[in-house]
Amino acid sequence: MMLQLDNVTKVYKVGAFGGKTFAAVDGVSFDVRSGEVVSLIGESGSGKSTIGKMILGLTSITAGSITVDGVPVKAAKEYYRHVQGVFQDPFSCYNPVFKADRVFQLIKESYYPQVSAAEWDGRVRSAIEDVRLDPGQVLGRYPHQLSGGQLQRLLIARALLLDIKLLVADEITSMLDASTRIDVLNLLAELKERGLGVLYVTHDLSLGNYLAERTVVLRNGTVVEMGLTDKVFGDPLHPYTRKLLAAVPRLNAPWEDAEPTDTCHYHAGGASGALFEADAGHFVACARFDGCPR
Amino acid sequence: MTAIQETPAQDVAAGAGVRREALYFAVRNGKLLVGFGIAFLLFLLGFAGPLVLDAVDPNAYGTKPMSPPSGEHWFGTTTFGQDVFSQFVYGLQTTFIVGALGGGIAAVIAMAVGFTAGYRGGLVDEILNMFTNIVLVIPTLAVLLIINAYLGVRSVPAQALFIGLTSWPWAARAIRAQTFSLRTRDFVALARLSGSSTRRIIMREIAPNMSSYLFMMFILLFGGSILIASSLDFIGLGPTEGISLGLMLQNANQWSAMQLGMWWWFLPPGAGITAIVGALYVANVGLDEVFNPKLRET
Amino acid sequence: MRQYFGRKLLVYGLTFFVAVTINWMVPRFMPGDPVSSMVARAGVSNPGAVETMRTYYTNLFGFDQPLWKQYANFWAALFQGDFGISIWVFPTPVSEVIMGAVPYTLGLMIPSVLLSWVVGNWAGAFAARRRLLDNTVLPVGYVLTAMPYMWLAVLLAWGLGVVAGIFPVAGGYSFSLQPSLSVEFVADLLHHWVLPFLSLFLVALGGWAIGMRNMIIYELESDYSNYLSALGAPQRLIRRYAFRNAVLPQITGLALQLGVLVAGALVTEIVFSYPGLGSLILKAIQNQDFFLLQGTFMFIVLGVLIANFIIDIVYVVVDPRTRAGMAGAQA
Amino acid sequence: MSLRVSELRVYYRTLKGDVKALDDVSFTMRDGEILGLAGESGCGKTTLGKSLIRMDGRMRHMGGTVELDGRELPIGDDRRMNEFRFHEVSLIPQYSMSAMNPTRKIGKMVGELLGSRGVALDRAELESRLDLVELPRKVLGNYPIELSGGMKQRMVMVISTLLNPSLLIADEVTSALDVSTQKAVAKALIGFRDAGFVKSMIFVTHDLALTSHIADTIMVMYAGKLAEKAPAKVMVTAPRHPYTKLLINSLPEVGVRHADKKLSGIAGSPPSLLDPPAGCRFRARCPVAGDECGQEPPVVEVEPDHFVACWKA
Amino acid sequence: APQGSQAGSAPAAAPGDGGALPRNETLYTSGTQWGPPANFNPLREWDYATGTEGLVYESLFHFDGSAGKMVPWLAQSGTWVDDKTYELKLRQGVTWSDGKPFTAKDVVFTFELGKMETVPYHNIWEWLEKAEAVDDQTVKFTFSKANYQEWDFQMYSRAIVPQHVWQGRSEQEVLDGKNENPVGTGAYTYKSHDQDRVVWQRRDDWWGKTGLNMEPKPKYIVDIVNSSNEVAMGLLLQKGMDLSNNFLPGAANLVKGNFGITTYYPEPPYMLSANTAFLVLNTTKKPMDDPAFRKALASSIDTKKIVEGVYGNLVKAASPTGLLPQWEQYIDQQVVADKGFSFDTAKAKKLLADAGYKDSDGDGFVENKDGSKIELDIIVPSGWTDWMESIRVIAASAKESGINITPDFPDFNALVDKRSKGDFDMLINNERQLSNTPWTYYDYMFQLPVRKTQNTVNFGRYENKEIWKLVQELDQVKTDDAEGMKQVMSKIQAIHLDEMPIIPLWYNGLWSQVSNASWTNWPSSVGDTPKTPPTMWRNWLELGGFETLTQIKPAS
Ligand SMILES: Nc1ncnc2c1ncn2[C@@H]1O[C@H](COP(=O)(O)OP(=O)(O)OP(=O)(O)O)[C@@H](O)[C@H]1O
Ligand SMILES: Nc1ncnc2c1ncn2[C@@H]1O[C@H](COP(=O)(O)OP(=O)(O)OP(=O)(O)O)[C@@H](O)[C@H]1O
Ligand SMILES: [Mg+2]
Ligand SMILES: [Mg+2]
Repeated sequence: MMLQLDNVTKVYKVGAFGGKTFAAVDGVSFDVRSGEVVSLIGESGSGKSTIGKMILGLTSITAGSITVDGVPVKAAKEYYRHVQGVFQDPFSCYNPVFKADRVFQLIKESYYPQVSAAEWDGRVRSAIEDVRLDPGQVLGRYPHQLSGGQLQRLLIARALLLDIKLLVADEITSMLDASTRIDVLNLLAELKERGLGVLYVTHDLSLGNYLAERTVVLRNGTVVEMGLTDKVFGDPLHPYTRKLLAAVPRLNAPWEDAEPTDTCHYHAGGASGALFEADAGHFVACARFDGCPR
Repeated sequence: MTAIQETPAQDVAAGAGVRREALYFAVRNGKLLVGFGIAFLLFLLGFAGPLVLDAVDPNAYGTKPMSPPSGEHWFGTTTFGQDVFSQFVYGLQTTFIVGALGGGIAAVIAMAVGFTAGYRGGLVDEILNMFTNIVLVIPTLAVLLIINAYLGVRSVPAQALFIGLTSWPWAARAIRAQTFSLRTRDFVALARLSGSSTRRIIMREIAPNMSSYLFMMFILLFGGSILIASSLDFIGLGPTEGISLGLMLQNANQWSAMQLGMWWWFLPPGAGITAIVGALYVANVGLDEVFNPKLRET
Repeated sequence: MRQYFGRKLLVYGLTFFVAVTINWMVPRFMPGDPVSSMVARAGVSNPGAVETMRTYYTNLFGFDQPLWKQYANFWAALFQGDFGISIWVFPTPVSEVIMGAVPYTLGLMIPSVLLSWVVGNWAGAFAARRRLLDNTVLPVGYVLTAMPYMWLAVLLAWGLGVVAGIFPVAGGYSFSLQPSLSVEFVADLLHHWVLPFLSLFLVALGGWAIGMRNMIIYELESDYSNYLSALGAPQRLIRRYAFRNAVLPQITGLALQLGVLVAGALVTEIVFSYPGLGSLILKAIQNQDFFLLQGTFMFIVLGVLIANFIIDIVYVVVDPRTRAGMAGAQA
Repeated sequence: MSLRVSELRVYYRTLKGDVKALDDVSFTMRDGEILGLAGESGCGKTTLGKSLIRMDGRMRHMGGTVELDGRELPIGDDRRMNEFRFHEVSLIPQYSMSAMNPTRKIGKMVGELLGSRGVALDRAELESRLDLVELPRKVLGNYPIELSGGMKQRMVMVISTLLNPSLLIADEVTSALDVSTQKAVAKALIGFRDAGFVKSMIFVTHDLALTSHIADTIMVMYAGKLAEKAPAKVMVTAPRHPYTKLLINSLPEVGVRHADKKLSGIAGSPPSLLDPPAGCRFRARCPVAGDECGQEPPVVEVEPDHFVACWKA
Repeated sequence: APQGSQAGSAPAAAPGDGGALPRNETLYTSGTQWGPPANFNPLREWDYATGTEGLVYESLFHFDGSAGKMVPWLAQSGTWVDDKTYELKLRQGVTWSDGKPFTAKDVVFTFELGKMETVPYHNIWEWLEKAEAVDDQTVKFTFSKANYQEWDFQMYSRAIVPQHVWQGRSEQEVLDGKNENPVGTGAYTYKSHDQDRVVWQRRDDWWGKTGLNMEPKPKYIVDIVNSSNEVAMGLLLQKGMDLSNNFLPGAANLVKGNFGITTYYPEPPYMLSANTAFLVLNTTKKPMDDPAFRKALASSIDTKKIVEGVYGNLVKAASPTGLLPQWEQYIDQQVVADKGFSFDTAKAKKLLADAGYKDSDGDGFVENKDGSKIELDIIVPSGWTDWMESIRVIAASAKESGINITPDFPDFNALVDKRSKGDFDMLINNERQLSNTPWTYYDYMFQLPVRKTQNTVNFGRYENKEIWKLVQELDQVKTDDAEGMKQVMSKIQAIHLDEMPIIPLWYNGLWSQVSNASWTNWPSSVGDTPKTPPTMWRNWLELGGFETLTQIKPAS
């Protein structure tokens, strides 16, 4: 078990002088093992990115703990040697005034200052080839001269230059065209085969389903359902999960017009409380599974 | 009075291709060329002029007081027979120095405050913001008057320092706003994931992205410093040694140039200031147009 | 809403506090001693008399008390509108001296600031995206903003006053008149007011015109303008909307510029010997009248703060975005 | 035939030359038809949408005609086009979130907008349409900022269709929304068509799956040209153009797992529109390309209502 | 309290009659008042609204500078009954502006006010024993020591205040009171004032109409507060002002340029001389403690350049004795010829060399005898432009002689502070005006003892008991004893020129530019015009300024 989230909570202060608080993530616990893709699914604002950022040390954790191989998150060089992230918008990940390969340069400056330029160049090229790009085509170019897919893959190559164990991929495909999107997804799948743990954040259920061993469904900062992907998608227990699934447009099947009728209090946010194991490896936070009188 | 009042956060991120495009528009932008052209000519006159002028001391008394412009005295002479042209040339120099120093100091403070507040956010931001607002609301000329009157430090660098210390707030606010929007860009997060320190991120990731903006800001601070300095000079809080365009105006006024019909005494210094500041402002619009496609006339 | 104003008030309160503190500190920690200069002015040489006067003035100005107490007294006096006694116009209270000057400064500032703002915005909006006008309004605007206040003032005084002789170049009203409500006096007052007003008005005008021009270009390129154009709305409507939205930042701009405008007014008053605060400040400086200088400074700070506060309120009234933002926008 | 676009060419003027964003595009639409317009980013979808209502400063109409309900649209002439806008052609822009004047109450803005087009505001009608998209009536008294993204989207939808235009262009109106909101908006669009508020609609998206639910006909573009146009059902089940095929194959469906079935994307990237290659523009990425592809493939109606621009189709 | 009904009840500006003052009856003047009229308290001699004394309050005598004699005013006559007793006969029929008669009691009351420590003439009680009213018209002063010179000065300087109004005022009120609506014996009363002006109105029941057979011509006098010289010049040129007592740079051009402006002399120096600008040396500091150095310094200064360059000939170079032209008769020309100095760089260098000041390190400047560097500052208040220019000239010309002097411009306050504490090298000062006696000058130059702070006199802290004794001796010479005065003064001049503790530079002018547009017959050196001083300056109304007002004529 390499990434472990234990009752993680993130409270943002909003309003002038932090007059009000707002819990973007509320008591979330799950884990990601080596060689596994866990997808984190939820609608906009459900707190997916916030969890990603906390894991990456880009934002503080209000309560609970996040550990990687038992080591708590720390926004320090050593931590980033093993934990890296790739973000949603490939264009905004590159400083537009510099050439795209500067992202590699930054890694070298921080982690491998002693490596010779030539050797480094070799490493970069092989990493780029690993993500199935042609180094000749992408090196020495400005970000706007490259496509989104290329940029996104360069970012993964950048992470590969380090000795990473965990990759947080936050909606890395939502800005990409369908045709390039699948290449990036396949790449993530390969990483997993190499033994990396991947946390794949998305709001596109079909993509999560395509890739992940396990799925965590998030709503208003709390986990409503989680478990093996097959089970969550095959037998969604929580009404919210069902509603989400029903809304996904499928190519060959019409929209399921039937909205879930048995709506309960799920819309009341985290009120539904604790997770119950409804099935082996399939947890749900729903009153129906808690001997609720209804 | 600036073109960069808080403009809606513009897309400051200019890519290299955009840079090339910017250059393309820069050399075709009339405002930019005329603006910088005039400013540069005056700069040359101010710094190369003294080398070719024979008058060593622009304040030296001459033999022909109060004479109108002539071949001998291009801009005429003062009540004391001082050559107005020499004074003008030396005055330009001082004016540029005040502008550069004052503008520079203000820019440095503005950047320090703006970047820190914008990048750090949170409490640091609240405090710096409060501080900025305070300095912004206090009428700085009045403070300058008070401090200057009491301290009586009357040299060009001291004057520039005062100006620099008080004229930065609007720029800090603008930088803060820009930094705020840049800070959320993913490349900043990525730089952190690459182990860069905060300072480094500000200097190497954020600042380069706003270089055009910073440059424009400096120009405005530069012009502003010149105007403030001329006001101070005029009120009699200028440097006591040497000459500046503001001092020339003050002298002309004190020695009744207007009433005595010595227009050649008070016209050039004011025109010089107007020309420098105006040229810089015009160049600034030019730059704005170059960097901001929206402003270009299509 | 309340929080917004609470925050503003905090800033203003702090500003005021800082200003008052600076103001209190400066004469006490700077070289030169008001008591000495009072005594020196009196030209008393007898050592006994010197001592008596020293003690007397030290008492009068409260310099004999411990610093913290002086500071506390300063605040206490301030709240009673007591700025001390002017040295230059001894023994007139500073507040009285200032009150004599304030109507002139306000009479100059308020019309010139408001009118230049209105006319400047109008001109800028009118010029934006109209090539021909833009090419005239813009350069004229730049020349105007780049002019040192006093120079424009001198030019006007010279051209319209000395050479053309149309307007008087100094003073608030003719020396042959005494203030009254007669038509003659009011006309004379206005006659003297024209040039200082004009120079303040013109310099500020350019800045507003340019600011507005730039703002409105942004607005005309904005999404809502595009949407309206796509729906075939006439330019009239689009411009009206753009103008309204572009004016909002200009209102904030006004707040930002107040300090500068005050400075401009001071310098202009000096050129025209207009009997307002500017001339008063100059005299206070020249005569080392600490108390008067402090008083005028206090007055200006208060004025700017109040004006800023009014602008803040106006801003909230006209921009729904701030209101919604403050209420915590519903999702 | 409500809309007939023939040989439309629209270029962007840039420093480096003309970007041929729409190069010889022809198609037709029937009354009541919803046309889904899909394709990779940059293929010219937005350009087509804009061309039909209002070109921006850099766009140039280089040729071709557009006929709506039998009248030719003067698309290159901003002034003459005005009478058609809103009344005949309307638009839900990509930027719906910021399409309303932030400082005007929505109701007031609508009134002023209609007034400026010489139409009186029919309050009852407006309110009934709000009901249709499930917006509370009080939104008219709100400022745009007080609405959520989805609400704004629907509000703009109502505004744009108030005059019952013949053609509505909806550009990426759902891309920024999450699945459930997306579904609601999409249904509302269909509802509008069904209610006759708009005769026909072009629904621009890059999400083929979504468009297949809304559209009657799907048109796929590639690099400024039409690649394939077919009834929605046909398009997803039996595409003929190799590009469309690859595109559809690259879509993971719910239930498809990497471990079970490895999907693949389309290698390479679309050509630059600055200087597009001669012949078939997909040639370089096409797995079945042959010599004949050096010639530009004509758009052929391979089946009724099924058009394909490919030699191999 | 008796004064209660009078003081403090008047509004600042009298309600205007709305209409404009008639131009042909109004005199517009400026150059006297440097701040808003602050008070009308004649005892605040340094800042009362100018005219408070002279127009409203009057003195016992006036002094006619050109004739060098006292002119009886409120007094009919004054005589020394014996060496230590002075008897004053007052005029009959003089009334205060509130209608009460003026009597000997008022005079006694005024002098006794001086017993308050803070009253400016408190000093006289060191040698005045008592003042008593013998009857309504007679006052008798008894002295412990009779300082005749100084007494005459007091006689025309003191403004007499009405006992019935002032009685009972506390020391603080006397010192600080505004004395609104002043009640005086003078020819004018207060009409109104504003920040930038005071308006005086003629009293048609003034006693002098019959008593002196004089009548000031302007019905109204508008004294315009000086905002700046250029404003004054503007007003003058636009005929909005009749008499400008400002220093107007370029005034020579105005006179020459047919602007309708005249001055006392139609040629240089254009103005009468009013006071002497001295270079005050701090004699407690090295090397200014060395007479040889001081004399060398005196020779190194190019006064001509100041007179011509800075002032454009509006001033005259001063006599080495510093005595004003009006006192020329007292200058011992022989002493001046023997010991005087003039600008002579070569001589200055020689004097330095002879005294042992050598440039040992070759920087072009001489060093102290002990080899330490000489680096001197010369200060004038910042903003006093003509003086600022002048000390630049001084520094430059001293450098020619090898004396390293740097001009510096502290603020007035700081300068006053330094001056009174003796914390300066050298400065320019001109605080003493023309008076009835050169004694006032010498008192200013040499007064002893030197105190911790020197507020008004002997800023250079020059200690010379011998010369101070001579000055006191001069004080006790009777004012009609010109020969006696000359004798003492010749000795004083000899020591002064030998020691040179304070260097006279130039005579500041009695700045006066007049326009003849509305008022004519202004005093001038030419033709059949009055020779009185054309000025409204503080303390100058008693020196003949008032008489000028009675001589001018409205231009018809
Ligand atoms: N810095 C912040 N301060 C205050 N609130 C924040 C901050 N960052 C995020 N939030 C709020 O926290 C909630 C969760 O945000 P987060 O970005 O994690 O959502 P998400 O699930 O990633 O959504 P999306 O799919 O839109 O990316 C949102 O309601 C957001 O408004
Ligand atoms: N203002 C412009 N100037 C120059 N080229 C432009 C401009 N706008 C668009 N283009 C180019 O025109 C082509 C078509 O653009 P368009 O916006 O129509 O694509 P799209 O299919 O809508 O893409 P997306 O899915 O990203 O919205 C692209 O290659 C784009 O680079
Ligand atoms: Mg997110
Ligand atoms: Mg598009």
